[in-house]
Amino acid sequence: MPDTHYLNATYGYGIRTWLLTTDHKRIALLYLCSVTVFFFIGGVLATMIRIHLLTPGGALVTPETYNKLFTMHGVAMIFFFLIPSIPAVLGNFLIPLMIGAKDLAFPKINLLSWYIYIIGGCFVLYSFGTGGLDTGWTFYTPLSSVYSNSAVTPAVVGIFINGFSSILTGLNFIVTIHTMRAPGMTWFRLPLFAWAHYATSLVMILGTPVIAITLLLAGLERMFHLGFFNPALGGDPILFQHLFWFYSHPAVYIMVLPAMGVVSEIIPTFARKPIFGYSFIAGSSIAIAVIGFLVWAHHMFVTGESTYAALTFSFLSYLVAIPSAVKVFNWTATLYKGSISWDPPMVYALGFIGLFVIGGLTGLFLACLGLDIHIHDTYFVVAHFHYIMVGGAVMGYVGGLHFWWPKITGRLYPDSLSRFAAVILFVGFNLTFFPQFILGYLGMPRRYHTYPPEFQVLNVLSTAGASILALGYLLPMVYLAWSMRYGKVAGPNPWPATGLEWKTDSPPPTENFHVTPEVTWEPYDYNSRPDLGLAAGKPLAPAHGDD
Amino acid sequence: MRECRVHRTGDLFGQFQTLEQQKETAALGMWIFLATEVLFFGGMFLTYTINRHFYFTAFGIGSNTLDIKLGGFNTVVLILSSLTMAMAVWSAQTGKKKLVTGFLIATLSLGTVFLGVKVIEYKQKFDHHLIPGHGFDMTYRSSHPTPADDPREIAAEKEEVEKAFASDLDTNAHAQLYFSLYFAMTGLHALHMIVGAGLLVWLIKESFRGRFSPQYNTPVEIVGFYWHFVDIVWIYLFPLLYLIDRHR
Amino acid sequence: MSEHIVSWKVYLVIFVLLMVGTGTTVWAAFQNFGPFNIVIALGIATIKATLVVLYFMHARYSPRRTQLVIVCSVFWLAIMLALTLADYQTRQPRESRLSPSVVSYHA
Amino acid sequence: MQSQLPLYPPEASNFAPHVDALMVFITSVCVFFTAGITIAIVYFFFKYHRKAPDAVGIPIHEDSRLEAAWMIVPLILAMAMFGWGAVVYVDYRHTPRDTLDIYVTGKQWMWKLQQPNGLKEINELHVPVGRNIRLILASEDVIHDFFVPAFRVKMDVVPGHYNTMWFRPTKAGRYHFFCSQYCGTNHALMGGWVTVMEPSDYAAWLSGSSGGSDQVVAGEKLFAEKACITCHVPNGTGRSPSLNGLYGAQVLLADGTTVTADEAYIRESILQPNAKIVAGYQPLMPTFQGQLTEEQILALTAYIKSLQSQPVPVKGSGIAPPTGKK
Ligand code: HEA
Ligand code: HEA
Ligand code: HEC
Ligand code: CUA
Ligand SMILES: [Cu+2]
Repeated sequence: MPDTHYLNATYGYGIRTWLLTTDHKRIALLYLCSVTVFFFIGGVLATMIRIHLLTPGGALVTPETYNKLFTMHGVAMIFFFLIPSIPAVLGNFLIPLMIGAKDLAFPKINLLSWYIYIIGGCFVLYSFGTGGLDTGWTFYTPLSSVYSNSAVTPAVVGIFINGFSSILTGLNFIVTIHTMRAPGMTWFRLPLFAWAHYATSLVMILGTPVIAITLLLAGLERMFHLGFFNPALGGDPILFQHLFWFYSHPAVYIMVLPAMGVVSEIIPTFARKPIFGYSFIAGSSIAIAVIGFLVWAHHMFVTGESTYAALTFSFLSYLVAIPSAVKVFNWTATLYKGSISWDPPMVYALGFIGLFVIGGLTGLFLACLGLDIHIHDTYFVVAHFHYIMVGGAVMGYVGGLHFWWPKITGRLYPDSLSRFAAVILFVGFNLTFFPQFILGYLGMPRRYHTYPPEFQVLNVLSTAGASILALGYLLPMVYLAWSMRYGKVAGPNPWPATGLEWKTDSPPPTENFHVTPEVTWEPYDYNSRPDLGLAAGKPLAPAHGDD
Repeated sequence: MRECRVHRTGDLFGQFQTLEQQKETAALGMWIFLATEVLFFGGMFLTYTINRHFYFTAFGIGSNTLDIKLGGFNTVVLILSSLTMAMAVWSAQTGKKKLVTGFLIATLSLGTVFLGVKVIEYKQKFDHHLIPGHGFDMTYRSSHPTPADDPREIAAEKEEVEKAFASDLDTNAHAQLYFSLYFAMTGLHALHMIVGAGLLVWLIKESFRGRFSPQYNTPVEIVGFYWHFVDIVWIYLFPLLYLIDRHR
Repeated sequence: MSEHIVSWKVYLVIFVLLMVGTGTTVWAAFQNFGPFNIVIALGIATIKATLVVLYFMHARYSPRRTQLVIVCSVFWLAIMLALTLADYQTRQPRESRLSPSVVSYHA
Repeated sequence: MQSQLPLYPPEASNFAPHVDALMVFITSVCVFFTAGITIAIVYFFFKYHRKAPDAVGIPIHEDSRLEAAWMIVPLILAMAMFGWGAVVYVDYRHTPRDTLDIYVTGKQWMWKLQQPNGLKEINELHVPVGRNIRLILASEDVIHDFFVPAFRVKMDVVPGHYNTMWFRPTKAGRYHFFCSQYCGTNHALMGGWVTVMEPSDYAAWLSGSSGGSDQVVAGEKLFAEKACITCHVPNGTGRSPSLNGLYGAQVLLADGTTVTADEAYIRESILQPNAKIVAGYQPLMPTFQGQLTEEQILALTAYIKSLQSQPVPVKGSGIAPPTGKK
């Protein structure tokens, strides 16, 4: 390990040096701790949901409490865990390193956005603690603005505030990627992780303000008995849904694009060859971000929206599937003629592909007008989004943590244990959520605290899977924490990988690089990198071979 | 130099290589922030548009209670403040340090005038029971005229309100919707003005110290961007809120 | 990139144009143009806003990417408005509360 | 015959076979891709497993033909899904003419359903096999959703306006229906049973179960009570249009457009009379928003619809302006 690095340099470890730091790497760690807290809260709530659903009558809690469980689970997981997870932790840590900058463009704003996140989080926790929240994470009016008796107002305020954290993070990333690249780091030499974050940031800055204003209006409506979305006073509840989903659909790409970025880094590293179709993967990130803004009303097919609108939105939803398909195929093709190892990050990445494909493909069922009428608001939807968000995005996040853990902490974690954890996660996950597809098609509506007895078998299976899944999350938490002290020292580039972030110490110094790096190689190009100490690939086949 | 990286040398922050890079970055940051603001206000404009189409009459009578003179005056004040702000940037760019301070103070004063007038307008609405909530009463003003009111105006308003009620018994609720939007939109706008005023105070302080020069004037310029944006929002708010259905 | 300094005379001209625009808006509001009142009001507002952006905010002399940011923000706003309004406009009769008859009655 | 662990609910309406066929189609496409990708990954994984610790792969960068292929093939398949789904959807939205109309009102947390003859049921619905059934949905408070898995139909019940949906039951039996839009504490309890009966049984059931005031009679009473009758006299006055034969007719509006007078139009005419003005009339009618409950509006609507059967009076004495009905 280097003697001085960002963790111990300058100020040492004191708590004030953390709370006042403007170092993107330290801020990333602040985020790491805080999103983990929310993941834990959300996870405990999920566990209670699953235990409750063991019996048709509900095994654990009252109906009110059950409704609060899934609402708070959704809010904690979406707004306070998954949306900030990869961007604010890994993105924050890595983007300046990857592009060869000393920091983000606006370090103070970066710190500010963490504080905003914490303040928003406190409001939401306050609402959880004082009466809870029972509106569903979608806050549909007039239920949320008039009828609910729970602590909606502080929750809405909290999410409103938190929105600005997301906006500022996105702003920082975009500006940084535009203006802070090291010499030689042209746009098409950017790592795909950076491209993915650029696309994510686009969604953050153009979508988040809309959810902020929407929740503000809904909150005002609740506080002052106004009528923006309340039909009793002339407002229109469907308008709320339009505004809500204008953000919340693109937001699903905030969650999954960064995970795709992680996978696009891991795959070429462990296949030791350039990623196949670099420019298509980069371009598809942008395409997803842009087209993703045009599909929001596919959540509203049965609200009575106009048939023409429904047709349009269904059509566009199918278009947005194409860039995702491009990514999946390119990742797969990258493996071809690689030199593949199965280091833990790779296992996570392959798990991501498998689960994301199932999740994404089931999105096609939902985007299908004739079919969505039947499966809308059933467990089919629940299974769809958990496949993408938990199987996809969370898997990507955990995989990314494993990939960059040596960079972040300077240490390695136990090899086979972590591979084992990945497999446990994969199996537990499928057992939890696959039965829910069947449940949904059979007609079990979501957000039900009690259900007809014929659905019990599948629910029990799902609960059983959830307990395996919980173990799968517990393991990494334990051994990653353990490794911080006892892990093997990693060295600057343990895998070895080609990115700029691996050209500096692990953990990196406060100023990231001792000398400003200059980029002279193409991304993921193992063959022109003698510095990695690998056998330069003998050109066995023509570079553009399609054999 | 190994420990501390985000130190600044003069006006240059540590994460940047050159002043030029720093300036471009700051400007881009502000522009992107303004892009988010467009969408932020946009959500409210959408709510406004749809409700206005549903309840055109009620929005009309609501709008007609606004004082077009005060609104117009404020529009002029705000545009004038945009001019002085632009001039402050120009003075900084051309190195006229005294003028910078002067123009900044002028901008701040005009902004304060705007907010003052807004307070007067809000006060009027309060007196006329036009604050959304339980006491909201669209007929209040025409049925409780004060000696200060122009009787012809009151009569006209009364007729108009009665006509609206005859066609839509829920006029009160729908006019309240107008005022909810009025207060939400102008309130949010005013909040932006207050933030802008705070930024101006800081700029004035700095400019008294002679900080701004042709080489270094980024803060003036990007606060200027923000100020102009707030002006643009008002350029839309004025016709949308004050000028519905004025002809009749 | 050498910075472009806009002359104070340009600022004055723009200011005058903005004032004229404001006057026209108020004047037009008192005329009966039927459904075009709103079009005129928003049209003038848009011209005014464009002037402010181009000159007061120097967008005309800014780097391309700044202009891209502006275009994007307006474009995204347009997406939001257009697709949502499209739903309202094409609803089945029951939901066409937005129908032009509401407007034309007042015209 | 459903096995112990069924994969799909009973198919009991005209839509069910179409939806299930669609499901099979999309599932097969998706299984194909999932399997293909999985097999490719597993195969590559073992075939190209790292041979030596310092071995690197063979650089292959890009192939535009391949990229094009795997954009176009999924696109075609996706368009097939879209197209087929759209066809089914249009069927859902295109209500046939000869429907049996049932009024459904949702409120936290129960369903009130009303047969055409006024018979009221709570959380129970009886319908005959083979008839086209139309549900007219209204909510008294928050958004609900009427969902019958066995029929593959679902529609939100939104306060402030009507939604409608239709289906044709094809198999007698008793099927669950659910509220499928989260609506507060007892959302999960807001369900019941649809009983599909042979038409003769249905008729017997209808006549057998007396009780429940007649919808049309109630509407007629309201029509007088709420003073509608003062303006809307059967022959039409010069100032207000007659409502006879209104239902289903094309109404010419003051702005030159026409609308079909369906439930939603009637409802809107009562609640927002000025939204659409009948050509030749002044906007004199007051709104009744806030003065009528949803049930009363349903009753009034039923009454106005019943005026259908009466002979349409001859209009156009020369005094009355054009009626606007074509
Ligand atoms: C990270 C989150 C995430 C992501 C990425 C997605 C991605 C997609 N989602 Fe999902 N979705 C959610 C999270 C997400 N979703 C959530 C949270 C909800 C519920 C919200 C609520 O109500 O609470 C939801 C709900 C939801 C609905 C509404 C369902 C309903 O309520 O009735 C729909 C409908 O169209 C939909 C569609 C899609 C589509 C088409 C994609 C596409 O982007 C998927 C594209 C990916 C692929 C297609 C796979 C890869 C491609 C191939 C392997 C090649 C083969 C491809 C073809 C043949 C085309 N989603
Ligand atoms: C990022 C988003 C995210 C994530 C990660 C999860 C994770 C999980 N979710 Fe959730 N979920 C949502 C987002 C998410 N969910 C959303 C948006 C909804 C909709 C809400 C709404 O309808 O409004 C929802 C709804 C939802 C439902 C439907 C409720 C209903 O409609 O009635 C269910 C039911 O099974 C469920 C289950 C789970 C499970 C078992 C996990 C598991 O993956 C969680 C596993 C994690 C842990 C268990 C914590 C870590 C483990 C440990 C620290 C070990 C020690 C702990 C224990 C032993 C308990 N979720
Ligand atoms: C003050 C007189 C008045 C009263 C009372 C009145 N209406 Fe009307 N109604 C009118 C007029 C005038 C019109 C035509 C103008 C319009 O479309 O608004 C009309 C139109 C209608 C229409 C549309 C008719 C068409 O031909 O398209 C319906 C339906 C209707 N009224 C129902 C009712 C009901 C139900 C009530 C009582 C609850 C009622 N009205 C009370 C004056 C009245
Ligand atoms: Cu009613 Cu859910
Ligand atoms: Cu979506």
